[in-house]
Amino acid sequence: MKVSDEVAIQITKMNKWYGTFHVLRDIDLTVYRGERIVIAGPSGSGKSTMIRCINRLEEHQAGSIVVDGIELSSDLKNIDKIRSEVGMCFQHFNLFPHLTILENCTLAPIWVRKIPKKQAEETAMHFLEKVKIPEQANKYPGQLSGGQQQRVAIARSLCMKPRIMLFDEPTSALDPEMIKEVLDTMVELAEEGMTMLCVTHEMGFARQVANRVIFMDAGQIVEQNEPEEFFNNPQHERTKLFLSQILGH
Amino acid sequence: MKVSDEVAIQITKMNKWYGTFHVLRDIDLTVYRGERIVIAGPSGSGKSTMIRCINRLEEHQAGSIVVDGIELSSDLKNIDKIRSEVGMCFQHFNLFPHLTILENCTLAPIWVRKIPKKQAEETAMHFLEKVKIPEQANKYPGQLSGGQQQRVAIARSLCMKPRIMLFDEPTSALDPEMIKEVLDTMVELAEEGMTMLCVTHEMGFARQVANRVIFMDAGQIVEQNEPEEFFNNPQHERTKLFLSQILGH
Amino acid sequence: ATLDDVKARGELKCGVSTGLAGFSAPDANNVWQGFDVAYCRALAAAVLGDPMKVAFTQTTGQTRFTALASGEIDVLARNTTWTFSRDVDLKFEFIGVNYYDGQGFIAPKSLGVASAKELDGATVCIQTGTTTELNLADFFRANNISYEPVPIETNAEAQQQYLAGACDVYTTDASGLAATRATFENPSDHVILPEIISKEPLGPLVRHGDNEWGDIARWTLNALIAAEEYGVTSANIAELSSAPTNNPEINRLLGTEGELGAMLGLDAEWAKRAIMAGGNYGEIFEKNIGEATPIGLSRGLNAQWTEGGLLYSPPFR
Amino acid sequence: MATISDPPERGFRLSQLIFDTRYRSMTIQVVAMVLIGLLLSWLISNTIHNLEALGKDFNFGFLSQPAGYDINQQLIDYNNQMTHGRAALVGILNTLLVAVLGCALATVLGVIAGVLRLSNNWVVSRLTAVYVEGFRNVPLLLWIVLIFALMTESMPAPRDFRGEDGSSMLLGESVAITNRGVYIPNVVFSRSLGGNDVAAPEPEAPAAAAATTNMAGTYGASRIATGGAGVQTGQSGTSAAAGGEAGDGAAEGGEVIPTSSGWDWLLILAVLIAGGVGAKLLGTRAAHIQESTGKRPMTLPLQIAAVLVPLIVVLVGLGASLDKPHLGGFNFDGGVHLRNSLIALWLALSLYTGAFIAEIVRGGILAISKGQTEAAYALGLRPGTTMNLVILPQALRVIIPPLISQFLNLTKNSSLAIAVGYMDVRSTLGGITINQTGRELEGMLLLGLFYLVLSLLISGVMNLYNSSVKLKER
Amino acid sequence: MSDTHAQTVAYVRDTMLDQQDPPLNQVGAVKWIRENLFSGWLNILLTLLSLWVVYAALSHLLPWALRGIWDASNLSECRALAAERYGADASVACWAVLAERWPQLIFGFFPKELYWRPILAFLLFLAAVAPVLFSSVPRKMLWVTALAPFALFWLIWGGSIWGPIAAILGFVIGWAIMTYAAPKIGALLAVILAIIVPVLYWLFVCGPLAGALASVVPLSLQTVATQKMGGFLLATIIGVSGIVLSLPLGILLALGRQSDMFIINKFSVAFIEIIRGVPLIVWLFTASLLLNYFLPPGTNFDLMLRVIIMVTLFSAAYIAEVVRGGLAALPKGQYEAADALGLDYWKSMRLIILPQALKISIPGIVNTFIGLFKDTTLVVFIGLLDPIGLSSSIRASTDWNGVYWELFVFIGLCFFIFCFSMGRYSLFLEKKLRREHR
Ligand SMILES: Nc1ncnc2c1ncn2[C@@H]1O[C@H](COP(=O)(O)OP(=O)(O)OP(=O)(O)O)[C@@H](O)[C@H]1O
Ligand SMILES: Nc1ncnc2c1ncn2[C@@H]1O[C@H](COP(=O)(O)OP(=O)(O)OP(=O)(O)O)[C@@H](O)[C@H]1O
Ligand SMILES: [Mg+2]
Ligand SMILES: [Mg+2]
Repeated sequence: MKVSDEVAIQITKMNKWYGTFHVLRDIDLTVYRGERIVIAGPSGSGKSTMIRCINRLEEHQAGSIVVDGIELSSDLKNIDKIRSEVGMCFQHFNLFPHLTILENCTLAPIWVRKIPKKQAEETAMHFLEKVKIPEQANKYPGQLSGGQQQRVAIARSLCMKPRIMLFDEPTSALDPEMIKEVLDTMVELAEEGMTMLCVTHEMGFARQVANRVIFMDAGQIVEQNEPEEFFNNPQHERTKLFLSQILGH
Repeated sequence: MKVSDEVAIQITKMNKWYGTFHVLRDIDLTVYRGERIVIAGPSGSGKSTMIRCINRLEEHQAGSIVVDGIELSSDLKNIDKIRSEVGMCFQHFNLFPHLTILENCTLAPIWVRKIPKKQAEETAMHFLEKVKIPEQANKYPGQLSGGQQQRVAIARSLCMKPRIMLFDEPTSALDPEMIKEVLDTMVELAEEGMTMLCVTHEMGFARQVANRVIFMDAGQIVEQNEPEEFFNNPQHERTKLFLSQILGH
Repeated sequence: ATLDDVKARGELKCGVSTGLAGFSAPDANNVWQGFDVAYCRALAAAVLGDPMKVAFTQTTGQTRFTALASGEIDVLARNTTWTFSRDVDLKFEFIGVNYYDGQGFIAPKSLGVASAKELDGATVCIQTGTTTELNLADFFRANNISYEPVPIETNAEAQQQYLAGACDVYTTDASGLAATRATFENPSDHVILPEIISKEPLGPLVRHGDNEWGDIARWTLNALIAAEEYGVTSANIAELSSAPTNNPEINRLLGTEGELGAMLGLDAEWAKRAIMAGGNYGEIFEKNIGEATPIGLSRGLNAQWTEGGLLYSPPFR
Repeated sequence: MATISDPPERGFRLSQLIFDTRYRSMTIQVVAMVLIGLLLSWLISNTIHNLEALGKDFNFGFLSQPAGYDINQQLIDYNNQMTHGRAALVGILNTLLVAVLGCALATVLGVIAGVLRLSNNWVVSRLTAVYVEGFRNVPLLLWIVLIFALMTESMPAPRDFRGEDGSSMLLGESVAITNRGVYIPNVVFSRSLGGNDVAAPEPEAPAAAAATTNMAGTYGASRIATGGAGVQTGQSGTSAAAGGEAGDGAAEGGEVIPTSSGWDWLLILAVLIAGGVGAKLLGTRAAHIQESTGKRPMTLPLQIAAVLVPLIVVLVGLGASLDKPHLGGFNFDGGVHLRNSLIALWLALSLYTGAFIAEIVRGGILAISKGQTEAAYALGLRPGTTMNLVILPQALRVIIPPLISQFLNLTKNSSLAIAVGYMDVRSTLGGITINQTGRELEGMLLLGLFYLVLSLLISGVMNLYNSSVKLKER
Repeated sequence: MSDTHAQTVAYVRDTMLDQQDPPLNQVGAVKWIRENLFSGWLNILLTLLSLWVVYAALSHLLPWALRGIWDASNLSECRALAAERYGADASVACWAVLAERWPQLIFGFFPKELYWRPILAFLLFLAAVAPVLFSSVPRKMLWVTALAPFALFWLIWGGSIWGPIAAILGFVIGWAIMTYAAPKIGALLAVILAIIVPVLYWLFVCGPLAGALASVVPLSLQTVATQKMGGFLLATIIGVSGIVLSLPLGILLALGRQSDMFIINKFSVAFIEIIRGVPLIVWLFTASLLLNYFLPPGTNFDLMLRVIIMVTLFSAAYIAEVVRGGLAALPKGQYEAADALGLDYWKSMRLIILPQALKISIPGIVNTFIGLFKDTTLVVFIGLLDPIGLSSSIRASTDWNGVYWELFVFIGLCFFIFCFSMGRYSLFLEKKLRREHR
């Protein structure tokens, strides 16, 4: 696993408010291509908001976000470009229930990338095999288990061949026995060198694959470090408190 | 723990179909008074169906079931008699959400056994103490945790003073930390000599209290034995496979 | 029998229309007023001795006959045209005519029509559920001219349509036209065309089969008419009935001579009470729809036969 | 299952009827059956007795007797010499007409209002809320009456169009909005397929014209009723004036008068359908191209052309021209007359039902979780594409079943036509006919059957739809 | 384990940042207006259009309504006053008609000196529905609810108090049979008896008993005939009795529709579909024109009662569908648990299933009631004087002939206030249920 010098995401002094509530405060973050970053922090600390800003599901009000050299502004073209470079997986999968698994995976390639259907389907089958559910291709999301659905969601993002993947608590809506199958998929992805930002509470996963763990609290990045250091030797008071809680149970 | 010679349940050549699907095939089973039987088997093997036949939540189509000397036929009076002899606990507790815990427990004694309300409440409190939640008597089911709810469900069955208790996966809808409290209640019950049939995957429980473990597959009783023997020395191929899966994880 | 029912109930059930100016409408004190209402009150006075003992049931053009046939009402006094089929086929008994009417047209003066025959292509508002629409169809067919019917459920609605100019002419019974015109802001801007295209004898009716009740209803109406003919009014009736007069007809009518009341199954003073309830026919007419009222109808056909009209009560004998 | 081990035959005991589950439900059903039967026969025997007492019988002969009354709006030929049955049919068609028009407009209004109510424009969403709540919470009858009154009070009468300073017609003197309704131009053809023989004043002509009109429902639609001569009262010749003015024109001489007949409209309909199919084919072709190359060719202009070009060709071929309404004796003549009663009923039904539909649409869109939009955006889909491919297909499943039951309500509510004198089936069959013939029982029975069949048909369609779009679940 | 790059800077924040105010364009009225009214061309257009619509409507309505005349005794006087005050062709409302006739619009022809009775009845009605609608009201109030129908009947129609009391006795008999006889003769027989005996009692014993009691202790209110009811009183009576009476029937139909007994199921389905498939107005005409055909010769009860019967049947079909939804929403486990405890069908329905299903159904029932209440206006077509019918009667009097909008505005407003608040209530309830179900 190697990390290049190339910058994938550059966030500078980014601030965001919901109404008068200051959710993100002076976020500075540089992500290098190939890096795998795990973001942790107590509930409400702004983790989701931060990664949702990266593909403009939320608008930031101050500072800048540059993804792959493209600055995120209200320019629609830039937004489109960035969104097709950045894949995202949600806590609740958000598969389209009226489309089959295969159609879920080919929808965006066909309509956004304008890829012929046949070719899109081949790509889709390739990624479905990768997440180990090619045989479900013609079923509907409602017919799959939660773990399978989340793997489809990952495959769906991958079909757009994104250079960066964002994960927002991909395993927290799953039953324990399903968590593993999703994490396995993600580990595999990490091993292939995909740039990943992942909000998660799975500390085992963090130890195993992350280059860097970022700890957020109250809308700020409080501490970041390599996983080993981070877990064994947290610096900040809040990090210590958080780790004691999360590892305790 | 002693098992008498008296027969509590006698099932002979019982068969059941759902439409054209043959769910239970030639079930033969004799349960003695005081016996504690654990039923295991893969999903869909007909475990639930079998014990639901015993108190006629499902109708069997061939063979006979005799409970406490009363033959289960389509005669309503017999059905009523058997149901008030046989208590049942479900996977999803099925407490009545519009009644308090105490009302849940006194409902059947008052309306079926025609016991004066006062007396029914005393009995109910007695059993609620037994399952260690007397202080919740005036709450509603929605205000309790899953484990507490399942214990109430057990107490509710006990209030009818049944001679036989059926459990259908009583712990499988519970969070891990709550499983124990329910199992403890059941162990206690077993120690008092209640005749129990329990569908469960908790093999620890089986080892601890069962007189006999029954393994079902594809609607048939494939193997039955004492727990020690069953776990250490399974005879049948399917049993071995099943045990390897269930103990493996 | 109906008479016994009414007596036992202590109340007469009378069907009237849901509201037609001058004929039946409730006032602000919940008391029904009008020409048809007055007949019901007279009947109640004759039978029960109290003109206020009437329960009025409102009926529409569609529900009135069922209400009567089912016994929901004892008598229907709702400007209903006496026709063959209603009398024979629908099995009712018309007990007389309390208003001789005919269907006419009203049109704005500005339209410049002088006769209904000039109405080729005109839009005509009609009230549905009456004989009106059949008469209208017959009239235009007979004259071989075309028209556009606009059916309207109630008189009030029709009036509003007509005034707004949504139809060129409005047709209904002439009495209704007059009544309607009376309430316009400028009545003189509208003319009632000379053609009366149908005969509309309006009268109260009862069910077939109870002739005693029919007799009471019929002779109560006749008593009101006869009273006017003989000059018996609510002003002089007390005096006339205190002692036999030298007009035997009046004596028989007012019960000071003969047994007419007993023959009807009532007491001797039945007619006296009926007349006292609202006056004789002429008084009722003047009070409710006469020229002094906003309705402003002249007697016309409804004058006594002695004055060139059609009102003619059979003798009380 | 040969070895059914029933309890050894103890013989049948009476108590089994109540206590044995096998017989118990049978017993209950038999008892219920008997009770229902008793009730029904009681009702029927009462009816027979009552009919006897009234000296009435039960037969439908009245349907073939002459009706004697006129109906202002007819989609098929009718005059007062025709039968009650025919009058009922005219009423049925009128009911269907206002129902179809109402459903269409209500859907449009409802969808617009539903979407606007979700708008983040505060004024707009408040205003639609006022519309929705206002119409939902006031009885429909009141709205019908109010709208009817509003139209008669606020629009000019035809006579106001006379003179210099009078009201003027819209759209190049072709549309007149009056308090008797709206007059719009009618399309007539100088080379009509079936109409020319109408000009011949032979006695057979009316029959031929009537035959053509009966065969073509489309023709009727163009004739919501022709202006001026709404009701032809002549017994013979005048009813031949199928095209409104044609009868008068025929008197003027032998030249060919522009007119329209059912065949013309059938042809136009056929061309329209063909055009629609063509457009659809173009769409499919585009989809194929997209599948193989990934690029979707522009098809909209082509599709529009596919519909329009043949239509124009046919119209020119038939020699189409507009028959504009113009002031006649008392009214406007010519053109198509949309009567106030129809418009008021139509508007009121649509506005009222539209308010309910707006709520359904809003609910349907809200039911699709925000996550779906976000997921689509995150995949790079544009808002428009997201709407078409992700939100709408899902929202429609939620929307359509209640939508159809609103259509059903609208159809049933159209019976309130009575309030504005619109001659629907309730006013003809269930109103004047019953009133003239005294056949309440038969008339109401037929009326009820008509509505029942209609609503069963509609709900049948709904069930089909429901089962076809049901989401697959585990 | 990972060959971490040197660029990965370890970082620890030393000072925590404080909450800051957002940039100016993110808050306040400016932002609100920009986002809500003028974000984009389409929005600007829509805003202007809406404002114009509002202006156009109000500029016509407000002067008309606000300058209305309140003091006149008939229409011509009203017009004269308007001309005098605001000039010859001022168009203003003539509210005087309401000032004179509003009691009639609300109470119909109910005797003026007895207005306290419908008012008291209405208050009693509110007290009776409170425990059903609001779960915070003490359960004891349910007794008021159970007794209210009889008291309401007595208050509105008057007559001897013994009639309603004798009628209540019928229910008591039924209840007694259910509780005391059921153990001895079995549930099914008890149910049958508990229906038949009270019915026989009502048919044959109730009347004479009430008569006898009345002659011993004459306690009665002045009777008011149904013809005297009108206006909103009539609408409310029909609406409320329709819903209340249809509830038991609707529940039975819903149970019938859920039943797997073929005949009962099909009968319920047929009944529901037939009733719902035909417009209410047709049923009302049936009530007024045909119902007499179906009853034994000579029976004849007044139109309002017939309308109430029809409306009851009609709303029963709708309630059945609402209740069916409630039944279907209950998990199967509830039925099974009741069975497993040995409760029989009727007991499990009464104690377990219906209490829960009905609670879920209340919003639907309220909505049905709103619909029904609005539909009561249709009785005008069969000659009952509901508010709309009364408005035509009022216009038929010579004083007010020609008055139009004022009456309709008043009636519409009354309906709106009533239905709107009911609608809000049912929304509130739905939200609450949704919260509780999670
Ligand atoms: N649309 C919104 N409007 C207003 N406040 C919001 C909105 N979305 C989130 N917030 C608030 O912003 C803060 C940060 O939310 P965010 O979802 O980013 O937290 P998180 O760290 O992801 O927490 P969790 O672990 O619970 O997902 C929270 O206090 C939340 O209440
Ligand atoms: N009501 C039903 N109708 C038709 N088939 C049914 C029904 N209930 C259960 N089955 C089928 O009967 C078989 C046995 O079901 P059962 O619930 O008894 O299995 P089980 O051993 O309890 O499984 P699990 O461990 O998943 O609860 C399954 O294949 C199931 O699909
Ligand atoms: Mg989050
Ligand atoms: Mg099971």
